[in-house]
This record gives sequence, C-alpha cells and structure tokens, in this order.
Amino acid sequence: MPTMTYLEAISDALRTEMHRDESVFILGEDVAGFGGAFRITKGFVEDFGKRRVINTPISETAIIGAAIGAALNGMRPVVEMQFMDFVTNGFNQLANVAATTAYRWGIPVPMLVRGPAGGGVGGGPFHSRNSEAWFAHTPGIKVVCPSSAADAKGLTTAAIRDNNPVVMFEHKGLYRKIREDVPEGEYMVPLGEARTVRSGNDASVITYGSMVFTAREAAEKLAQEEGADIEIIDIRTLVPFDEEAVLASVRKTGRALVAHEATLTGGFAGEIAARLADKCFEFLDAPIRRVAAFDSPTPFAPTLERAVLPSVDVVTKALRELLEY
Amino acid sequence: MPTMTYLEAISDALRTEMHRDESVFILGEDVAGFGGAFRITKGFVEDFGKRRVINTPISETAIIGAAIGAALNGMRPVVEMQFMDFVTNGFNQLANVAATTAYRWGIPVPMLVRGPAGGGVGGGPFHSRNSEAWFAHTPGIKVVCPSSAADAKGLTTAAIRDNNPVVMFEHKGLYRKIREDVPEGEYMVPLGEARTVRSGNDASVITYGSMVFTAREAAEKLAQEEGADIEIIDIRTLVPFDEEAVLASVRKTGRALVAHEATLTGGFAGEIAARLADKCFEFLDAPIRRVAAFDSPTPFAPTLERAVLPSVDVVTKALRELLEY
Amino acid sequence: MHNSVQTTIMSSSQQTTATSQDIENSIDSRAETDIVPPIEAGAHLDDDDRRRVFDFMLQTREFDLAMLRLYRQGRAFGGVYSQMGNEATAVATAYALQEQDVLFPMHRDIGAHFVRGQSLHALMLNHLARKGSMMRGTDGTGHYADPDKRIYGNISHLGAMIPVAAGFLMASRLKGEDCVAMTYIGDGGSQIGDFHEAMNLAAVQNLPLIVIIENNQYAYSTPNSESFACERLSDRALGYGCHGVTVDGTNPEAVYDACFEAIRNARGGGGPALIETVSMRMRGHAEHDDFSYVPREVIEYWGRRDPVDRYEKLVLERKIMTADEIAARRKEISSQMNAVIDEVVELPFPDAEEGFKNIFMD
Amino acid sequence: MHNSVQTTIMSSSQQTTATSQDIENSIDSRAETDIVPPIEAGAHLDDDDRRRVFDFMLQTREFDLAMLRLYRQGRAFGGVYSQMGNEATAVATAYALQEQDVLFPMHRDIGAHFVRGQSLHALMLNHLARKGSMMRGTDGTGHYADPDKRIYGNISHLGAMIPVAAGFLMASRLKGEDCVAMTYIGDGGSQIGDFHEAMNLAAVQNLPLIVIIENNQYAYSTPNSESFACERLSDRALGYGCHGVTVDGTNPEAVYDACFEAIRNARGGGGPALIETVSMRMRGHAEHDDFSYVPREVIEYWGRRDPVDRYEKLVLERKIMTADEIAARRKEISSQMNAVIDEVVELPFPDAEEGFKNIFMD
Ligand SMILES: Cc1ncc(C[n+]2csc(CCOP(=O)(O)OP(=O)(O)O)c2C)c(N)n1
Ligand SMILES: Cc1ncc(C[n+]2csc(CCOP(=O)(O)OP(=O)(O)O)c2C)c(N)n1
Ligand SMILES: [Mg+2]
Ligand SMILES: [Mg+2]
Repeated sequence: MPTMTYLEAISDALRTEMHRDESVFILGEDVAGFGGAFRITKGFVEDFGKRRVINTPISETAIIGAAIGAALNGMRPVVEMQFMDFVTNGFNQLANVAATTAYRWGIPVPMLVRGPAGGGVGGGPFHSRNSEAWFAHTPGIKVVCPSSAADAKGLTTAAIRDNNPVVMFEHKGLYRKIREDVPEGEYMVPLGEARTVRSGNDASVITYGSMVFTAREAAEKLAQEEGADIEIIDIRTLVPFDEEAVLASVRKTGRALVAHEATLTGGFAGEIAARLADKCFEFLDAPIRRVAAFDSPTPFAPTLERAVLPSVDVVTKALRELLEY
Repeated sequence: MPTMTYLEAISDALRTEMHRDESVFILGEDVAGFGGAFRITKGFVEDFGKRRVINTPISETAIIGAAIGAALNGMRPVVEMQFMDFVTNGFNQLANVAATTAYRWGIPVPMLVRGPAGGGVGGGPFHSRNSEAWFAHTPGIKVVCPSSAADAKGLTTAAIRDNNPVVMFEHKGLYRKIREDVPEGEYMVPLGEARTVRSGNDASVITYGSMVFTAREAAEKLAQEEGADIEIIDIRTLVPFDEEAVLASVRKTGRALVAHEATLTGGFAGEIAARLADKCFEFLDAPIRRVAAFDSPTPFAPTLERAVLPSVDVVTKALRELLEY
Repeated sequence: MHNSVQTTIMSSSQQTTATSQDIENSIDSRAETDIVPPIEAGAHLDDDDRRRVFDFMLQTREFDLAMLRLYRQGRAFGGVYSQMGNEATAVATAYALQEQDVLFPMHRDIGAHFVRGQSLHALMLNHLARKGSMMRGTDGTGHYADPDKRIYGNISHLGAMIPVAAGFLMASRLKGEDCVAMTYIGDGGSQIGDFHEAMNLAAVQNLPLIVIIENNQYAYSTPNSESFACERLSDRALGYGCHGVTVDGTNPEAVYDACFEAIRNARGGGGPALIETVSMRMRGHAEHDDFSYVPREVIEYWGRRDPVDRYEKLVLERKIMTADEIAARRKEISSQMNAVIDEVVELPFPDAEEGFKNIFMD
Repeated sequence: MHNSVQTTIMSSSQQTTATSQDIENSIDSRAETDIVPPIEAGAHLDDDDRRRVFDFMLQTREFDLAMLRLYRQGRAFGGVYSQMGNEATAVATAYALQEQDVLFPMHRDIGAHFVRGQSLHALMLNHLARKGSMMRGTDGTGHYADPDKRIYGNISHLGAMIPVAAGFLMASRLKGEDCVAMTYIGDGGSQIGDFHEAMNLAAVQNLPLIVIIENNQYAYSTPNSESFACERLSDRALGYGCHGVTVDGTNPEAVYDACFEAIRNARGGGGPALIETVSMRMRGHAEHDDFSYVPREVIEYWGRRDPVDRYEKLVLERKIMTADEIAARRKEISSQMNAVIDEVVELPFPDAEEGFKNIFMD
C-alpha cells in the first residue's frame, strides 16, 4: 500500500473519481493551473482539461449554485471552497436550494462542497472556523469530517458517489501532518460508519476530525501513566450519524466524553451527548462530558489560539475526572 | 395593563424605543409605508419619518451589513427580515462581521435582526424555518426566542438596548394567536433569564418559542388526566443561556424533556440535554428526552406539516414515558 | 445588439422619496398625451405563432381570473400571485425557446409553463399541494420541477435559481448538448447578490443564459425609486460584458424579437443576455395585498396598456381571429380552467407519510 | 463625470482561455512601442501635496521591502501581502479624504493607513499580533479598527465591508455629520454579491461612498479573463446609476484627481462613485506564492510602470526634491522602519487570557 498525506489522499480520490466517471468535474477559485490554495488539484487541469477543472470568479454563491445546477443536469460537481470559512457567502445556496431539492423534487443533487477547515495553524478568525454543526442542523445535507489519510480518500470517494449534497470539512492542520497507508485505486469508506480508533473498556471518547489525534494522545498518556483503557470512536460523518456504534461503545464503557474542535455551545457534541443521555441512560456510570473550543472566534495569536482550542491536557483532565467519578 | 397581541407587543417595544432613543432606526424590505409584511412597523414612517424607517432594496447582505456599519457609527439599528428564512442571504454578515467585531475591535455592535420564523401556518420550506441553532453556534451573536406577548415586548426592548448583535426569532404562529397583558411604556425583560411558565415537581419541560404552548397543553392534559405535576421552563434566550434555572428545575424534578419546534439533529435541545447530562447526572431519574421536528424541510401541505412538526400528542407521550420510567 | 435599447418606457433616477416621484417614474414622460402606441408586427413571429402566443396569453389571463375566483371563495391555498400585466412577457419569452432548452420560471410566469406544455391539471395539483402533485405536498405553487418539460421552478429566495441555471448550462456544455436556459428575476430581486454573481459567472463562462428582468415597477410595496437608481436595469449588461436590452413588456412582439435575437446569439456562442421587460404588476404582490400604495394614475396609465387587450387589437387587425372567435375561445378556456380547478380543489391533501420521504436520495 | 473614462490601460474581453490571451489582456495594445508615458501634473494637487504623496509612497515601498526582509528571515507572522504596484492608488485615494472622512481599507492599502496618520509601531504590533496590539492578538495584519483615525479594517471575506461602509454613512446622515467613506475591492473581490448589493444600496440611498476597484490583473492566480468579461470594471457604475471612472492606478495624479472629483461630488449630495484603478500586483498573492503563473512579459511591462519610479520622475522634474534628497529620505525611512519592525518582532504575544474576553460587550 502506498503512503500518502491526508492532502494527497484527497487529491488521489478526486483524481481517481475523475478518471472513473466523466460526470465528475471540479470548480472553485484557483483550482486550475495553480491547483487551489493547498494544491489539492495541482496538475488536474493538465490531465483533465479546462472544461473539467474550472477556475471561477470569487463568487461562492454562484459557485455553489452552479454546482447545484450541474448536478440537476446529471453531473457530479466537486466544489472547492478556498477556505471552508467562505461557505458563509454561499450559505443560502446550500441551506435552501441544495438541501431541499431531493425532498421537493425527488431529483438527486449529487455534489460535494469541500475545503480546508479548522484551527490550530494561526489562521485567525476567518480561516479557522469549524462550522460543521450548522450543516448538521440543515436536513438534506450530509456532513463529512475525515481524520485519517485513508478515511480522507475513502470518504471523498463516497461523498462524490453519493446522490446528495455533501459538505466535507478537511482539517487543514492534518493536510501534511499525517502520512499513512492508503489503499490504491478506487477506495470507498461508506458515509455513516464510525471507526473504532482505539478499543478500550474504561471510557469512550466520541469524536471526529483533528480531535481524534488529541484524544489519542490523551488516551496513550492515560494508558501509560495510569493504565487506563480508553476507547476512541471516530464518527467520521455527522450526517449520517452512526448512532449504533456510539451507543454500543458507551454501553460497554459506561463513561463518555464527547469532543470536537468546534466551539462548545450548539456544537455537534451536544447532539451526541443528548442521544447518549437518552439512549444510554441505564449504562452511564458518570456524567457525559464534553470538550470543545471556548465559545469565541478563533483568535490569531498563538498564545490565544492555544488557550481557546481544546488541548491534550484538557482532554486528559476530562477523562481523568470521568474515570475517577 | 393593556392587552396586546404578540405582534402588537413587538411593535409597541419598537415604537417606545424609537421615541426614547434617537439612535434607534429601522431598515428592511417594505418596512416604511406598508409597515412590513406583517405590519409590525405600520404607521412608523408617519411618526418617525423616512430617515428612521427605511425601505431597502431586496439585499439581505447589504441590509445586515449596513446595520453593522450604522452600529459602528453609534446607532442602534433594527433590521427586519421579511421572513427569518431570508437571513441565509445575509448569513456571512452576521456570522463573520457582526459576530467577531466586539472580539476583534472592542467596539460594540448594538443591532437587532428580527423577523418572523417558525412553522405550522402553511408557510412551506422557505417561510417556516427555525434556524436559531445556527446562530447559537456562532459565538458573538445573542439569540432570542420570545413566547409570550409580554416577553416579546420586554425582550425586544432588551435586545435593542443590548450592545451586541442580537437575532430575534418571532414565531409567526404566535403573532395574532395570543393576546395578553403587557406592561405599558418602557418594559424590559433581561436577556439570559429563563421564565417558569408552570411550576411542577414530577418532570421538567425545557423549551422556548411556540413549543411553550404545546408543552403547556400537554402538561394541562396530564394534570387533568393523571394528576401529573409538570414544570415548564421557557428559556426565552438561547444565548445567553440561563443554565442555573434549567439545572435547578431538573435537579428538583429529576426528569427532563427538552423540546423545540426546530428540527431535531443539531438543534439547541441537544445543547440543553448535554448540559443536563453533564451537570444534573446525579439528579436524573430517567433518560433525557427530546421532542423536536422531524429532520426534514418544513413541508407545505397541512397533512405533511402536521406530521413532521412536534405536536401536543408527541409531547404528552414523551412526558408520559418519562413519568412512567 | 450590444446594450442597445429597443424601447424605453420608464425613466427613473436617483430620487428616493415620495409618491409623486413614483408616479412620474412609473409613467412615460409623454404620458400627458397618453396615446397608447399600437403593437406593430415584429420581425420573427408569423401569424401562426401570433395565434398561439395570443392563445397562451388568453390562457394566462383566464388562469388568473380563475385563481382570483378561487381566492375570493376562500378556497385558494398558498399564495395567489397575479400574472396580470405580465402575460406578454411570460408567454413571448418562453415561446422563443426550443424544445431542448430549459426554463427556470418565477412566480409571475405561469404563461411560460403553458408554453412549455404543462397541463393545467398538473399545475393545479401542485399549486394546491393536493395528493398526486409533482411535489407530493412538500411544496406548492409554481415551485415544482418537471424535467420532461425542462421546467425547473423557483424557490422563494429571490435570485437563488440564476446561478443554478448557469450551472445547468455548464453541465450541458460538458455533455456536448445544445441547450439555452432562460430565467427570470424582478425589479426587486435583481438587487440580490445572487443576480450579480450569476450574471458575471455566465458572462465569463460565456454561457447561453437568458435572464429576463421583469420590471413591473414594484417589489411588494417598494417602488423602483427605492430599489435601484440606474436608468435601465439592462444597463447592468455593460458591467458583465454581455448583451442587454430593455423592451416593452406589454408587447409580445417586442419581447419575442428581443428573446429570439438573444437566444440565437447565445446559442451561437455569443454569451448571456439581460433582457429587461417593462410592464406593471396590475394587482397586489399577492391577493391579500390591496396595493393601495400604488397611485391610481399609475394603475390607469398601465391599464390602458393591458397586454392582452393590446395584442388582441393586432390579432384582429391581421385577421388572425375574429372578435367572436376570441370571445368564444376565452369562454372555452375559462370553463375548462374552472372545471379543472374546481375538481382539483376538492382532492385530498397528500398522505402524511410523504413528509418523511426523500430527505436524502439513495 | 458620468461614467467617463479618463485612462484605460487594459482591454479585456470574453476570452476564457490561455496564457497568451492573458498577456494580451494585461498589456496595453500599444505595448509594442511600449513607451511609458510620463506622469503629468494633475489638476488638484500642488507641489506641497506632491512632496507628501511621494513621501507616503516611499514609506509604502520601504514598508514592503522591510516586510519582505522579515519574511525572508522567517520572522514574519501572518500573511505578507505585497503592496508593490499599488502605492500610487493606496496613497492618492486616501490623500483625497478629509479628516472627518472614514477609511475602510483592504490588504494592499497600507499606504492609506500611513496617509491617515497610523504609526508604524501600532501597525506592526497589530500586524504581528504582539502584546499591546490594537486587536489584542485576536486578529492581525491590517484587520484592525482605529476609530480615532477613522480607519476600519477589512475582514478576510472579500467585499464584506462595502455594505458596512454604506451603513456607516447612513448613520452619519442620521446624525447630521459630514462624512465620506472610502473603501476598496479587488478585480477578484468585485465579483462577490456583497459588492453588488452595497453599490446598489449606496446609489439608491445616495450615500457618499467611494469604492475603489483595485484592478491589479490577478486575483490570487486567477487572471481577469477568468474573473469577469466586461471591458472596464467601472462600467458597472452605469448599472447602479452612479459615477464611474477608470484611471491609471500607477499614476497618483490621475488617481487623486478622480478621487477628488468623486468625493466633491459625493459630499455635495451627488451619490457614490466607482473608481477603477488599473495597475499590476507585482508580486505573488502573498509571499509564499512565486506567481509563476504570471507571464514574464506582463511583469516586465508593468515593471516599467513602477508607480514610485514614475512619480519620482515628476518630483525631480518639478524640483520638489533632488535625487540626493530622495535617496536620503528612502534610507531614513528604511532604517526607521527596520528598527521598529525589529523591535516589535521581538515582543511577546499577548497573554492567553485575552482570548477569553470581549466575546460580548457589556
Ligand atoms: C432573498 C429574498 N428576500 C426577500 C423575499 C421576500 N419577497 C418575496 S417577493 C418580494 C418582492 C419581489 O419583487 P420583484 O422581485 O420585483 O418581483 P415581483 O413580485 O414584482 O414580480 C419580496 C421582498 C424573498 N422572497 N427573497
Ligand atoms: C469571499 C471570499 N472568497 C475567497 C477568498 C480567498 N481569497 C483571499 S484573497 C483572494 C484573491 C483576491 O483577489 P483580488 O480581489 O483581485 O485582490 P488582490 O489580492 O489582487 O489585491 C482570494 C480568492 C476570500 N478572502 N473571500
Ligand atoms: Mg417587481
Ligand atoms: Mg487583484
């Protein structure tokens, strides 16, 4: 198996799907030639031509809207947001046009809106947002947050092949941080299947995206220092949500920590905790804890950013409290 | 005390504040002359003139953006969205400009974006959305959802006087449904204080907006039919959230139902349930239940709409299960 | 044809106040003489076309009257947005399309649905959200899509479908299909950001997108003077580098010719066009609105320019139909429409379970 | 002045392909002779002004060089967006404002900050997000606001501050204050919906808003031919009913005169203006970008039009400064700037607790 970075894995999935299916095409700012701000589509225009790799004006509403129209007309467009933060400029197209078309018209709208999200890299308030919860609360949109290189490839593939609008949040901090084995050729990870990152019996961490790594570090630390046996579940997709896997883990361990890098209030951890509080009530040996970013914009200076984003220490502390409860 | 409808109460608050404070002005589509789609500002242009009651083009981005600019320049603009659904067109201005200005600049942005939200009146997918959770997950924005005429007045007043961007979701189904005593003259209900709608000992319903009425009907029914003693807490504002009041109620009753008209997944009920699951763990005698709309757009036909929106029956059933647990 | 102006009915400017201005803005400066110029035969329709166009206009008018009746009877369901004043525009624009082309209509373009062969029965089922309707009750009015007829309806959010239409054409190009798309926006709606982004994208991508700006003087209660300050909305074409023209929206010959030329140009690779049709919304925004904010003089001025009446004169003059034939046809349409509407309105709403389906497609 | 065109440097059209086209689009058709016309004295600046404008341009250039040095040393923090090629525009636009006016600058308008009296120390503290900076570390670069100097910075989302500037002026009007607002947008950013909505609102509300479109040929890697298809971006003024003009953005005299006239007109109640300044972004989008996508000929063509060099000729010719004086002044600015930058870059970042403050104001 070749090894790839998270970024290369996404690129590989896009390329593989474009070879496989003529209806897949890419549009976004600077995606042709330049290959996008993070060079995910570098070389694509040379291989697939200007008609399938389209540089657009700076018009997120038109870009997303055009993707919807192309999807209605039989294509599978992949839209790159230069940064996921800019999806706010095309929010109406996603929330009102894309999300309601299947319901109202019974016509599939197979499209993927993807781009770099997340903090921890000094991006400041406008290049760091984790906004997956907005979309998880918009029925009709699927929401994908890969945390590993293999998943990044497999979920990208699944998102492209899905017949619905999918928004994929790529964590820019992971783009070049991890290099892993990634299956060659066509590779799909079905949407809606959680992954057990680490098996354990003492407590469950339910998480996704960059926090998978934070949680893993915390778990290793607790394993070494106190012999604690932490299970980590990466939900991988918020919508569809693999409730069964999450419930099963917490029913086994009796202790749950839900974690994400997004801000706390109204974040998807609330949704997960709520489901646990409803459906795992009798299995819980401790309160359900959440770890998330402080409720603020993501600040720019590293001292501030480190302080507001959830850290290994905070996860470790929360887990320790859970275990001691 | 005069009696007013919910709609008249909002109108009264706006008028009172405009008389009191020259810096308050109104902008939106059809707000002058016509008085807005629901006639909340009917007669305002006659009383306050065209400079303080401004008809705008159909440009939600510009309207909200202009309000931010006016707020930066010392005014207290009140923006009417003709329907709250259209806030998606100005989403970027709220999420990225309004929400981050205090944090980044330390300059207050006192502005209120208000308008009709909610379903149950045959508005269909584009005139029924309850999108308060998007904003509750956007640090820097306060979120207000009045359920009574007096609250509608008092919260409107508080929202106008607040030094931050506030989004107020008025439930259009309540506009003319309720007529209640409403204090005359200046009247303020502070943001962040929940209201006990009904005291009880057997279970707590934590809710807001239109569901306060649904919950009350269910509670009355259970009281009559089975002598159940249900407490209903109207949180009134999602941000700031009166956690103390909610925790106190559930610590007392040991049973919690969280309810809203918005769709379930990613809705604010998840946030509330998560806080209860964390902070009331030892007091809970039953799983935390949620009642919310089915995860779909709001359909148009009454048969469908009734089916997907939460009803008195569903709340009653959920409460009964909680009580029997 | 670059940004040429065929007919200019309206002159507006940067006034931001008062009713007297609005009257002036909505009325031709030659209004004092108020001679309504007769419609002259245009370049591209023949008399057979004229018969058909006129018939579609009659259908549109009778549809409106039938819906009005339903509304007055308290049996209407969903918004009743009058088509009155817009018949020439809705019909003549769509009539210029070929079968493989695609239509993205708005709320006052029922005439365009008829032109594309939509049945009244299907339309009414959907409008009234009855069982068996195209949208299964999930939504109503003209919001449906009917891919077979190449109709993709609007959503409420104004302007949202313009970029969607552009993207539809990007797909057509990728598939090597000959397809022109036509969509509509109002004097009010053209102030939304979607309009700008989509026009620009269509121009830079050189897409065969025809955008009709239905300038009917009002956006709900808001007169043009409070909506925009340019002289003609088609002046915006210059800023996108595409074709722009303003035509008399009450004159189907002028509307058709402008569309015909724009479509021919677009189909030949000449890029998008912005066509402003100037007319008047002759009733309230929807039927609940008594439009008392519109000065009486404005209604009277435009009343004399009723598109159906004006075109009837040409049809008579050219002996395409006799007055008796027209009267008979009106009656026939009316009774057929009322029959269908009366039938559909009695049908049940869809089963509740429809509300739980199709959130996602398999 | 209505939509008049003072200078047109660039001609673009609906091409959507290839580098050779892009070269053509970016280079004057008279490029073969490539005689760089000397800058002529304009109508509204006197020699005292010229000395000041030139000095601000020198400061801007030296600032850029200092930041570049910092970047190359690996000590920069946050984006380093070059100002090179935009000095005339950034300085001469802001120089046309009066003290009570308000500035909403963008990422290549550091020159405008200097004009408004911002100290380099404050600027650098903020740019590098050091302790004591105006934004307390919550954000950096030129995103700050300094109400005393009437500067309100941009956010990253392009175009977002144009409606905000319009609203600022609505408040000024309500308060009876004389205030003109100036803001900026790029050839790329002017394709965003916010631009359209704000221009239209400003026009219909008749607000004294001056919008400068800095057409520097590229939006990140995207050439104008893939961004828009109109001839001049100022052509859009017609579609808003406001004043529009395109000027040579490397010529501070032309930029100043256009702004002077637009501001006088706006202050007198004549409404907003759209001023396109045509120049070239002489480096990458930010310093990580080697801008290899820009053809060498384009860089060379514009290199001969370096705004500082061009203006220096006029300054010498009019004996405003001697060559020695200029060299000395450059050196002085440079060493002052490097000193401040070297000092600030050593300062600590703000205390972590700043991150938890001011989410809401009391
Ligand atoms: C983005 C958006 N904002 C507001 C509305 C509410 N609204 C519905 S129709 C309308 C007026 C439309 O006027 P115009 O575009 O001129 O079309 P007309 O009805 O006159 O044909 C308004 C404001 C909307 N549908 N979409
Ligand atoms: C709404 C939005 N979309 C995308 C971006 C990403 N982005 C930042 S700068 C830039 C290019 C800007 O080009 P232009 O407007 O021409 O300004 P220039 O940098 O050339 O001065 C892009 C695409 C953004 N900041 N905002
Ligand atoms: Mg209109
Ligand atoms: Mg540029």
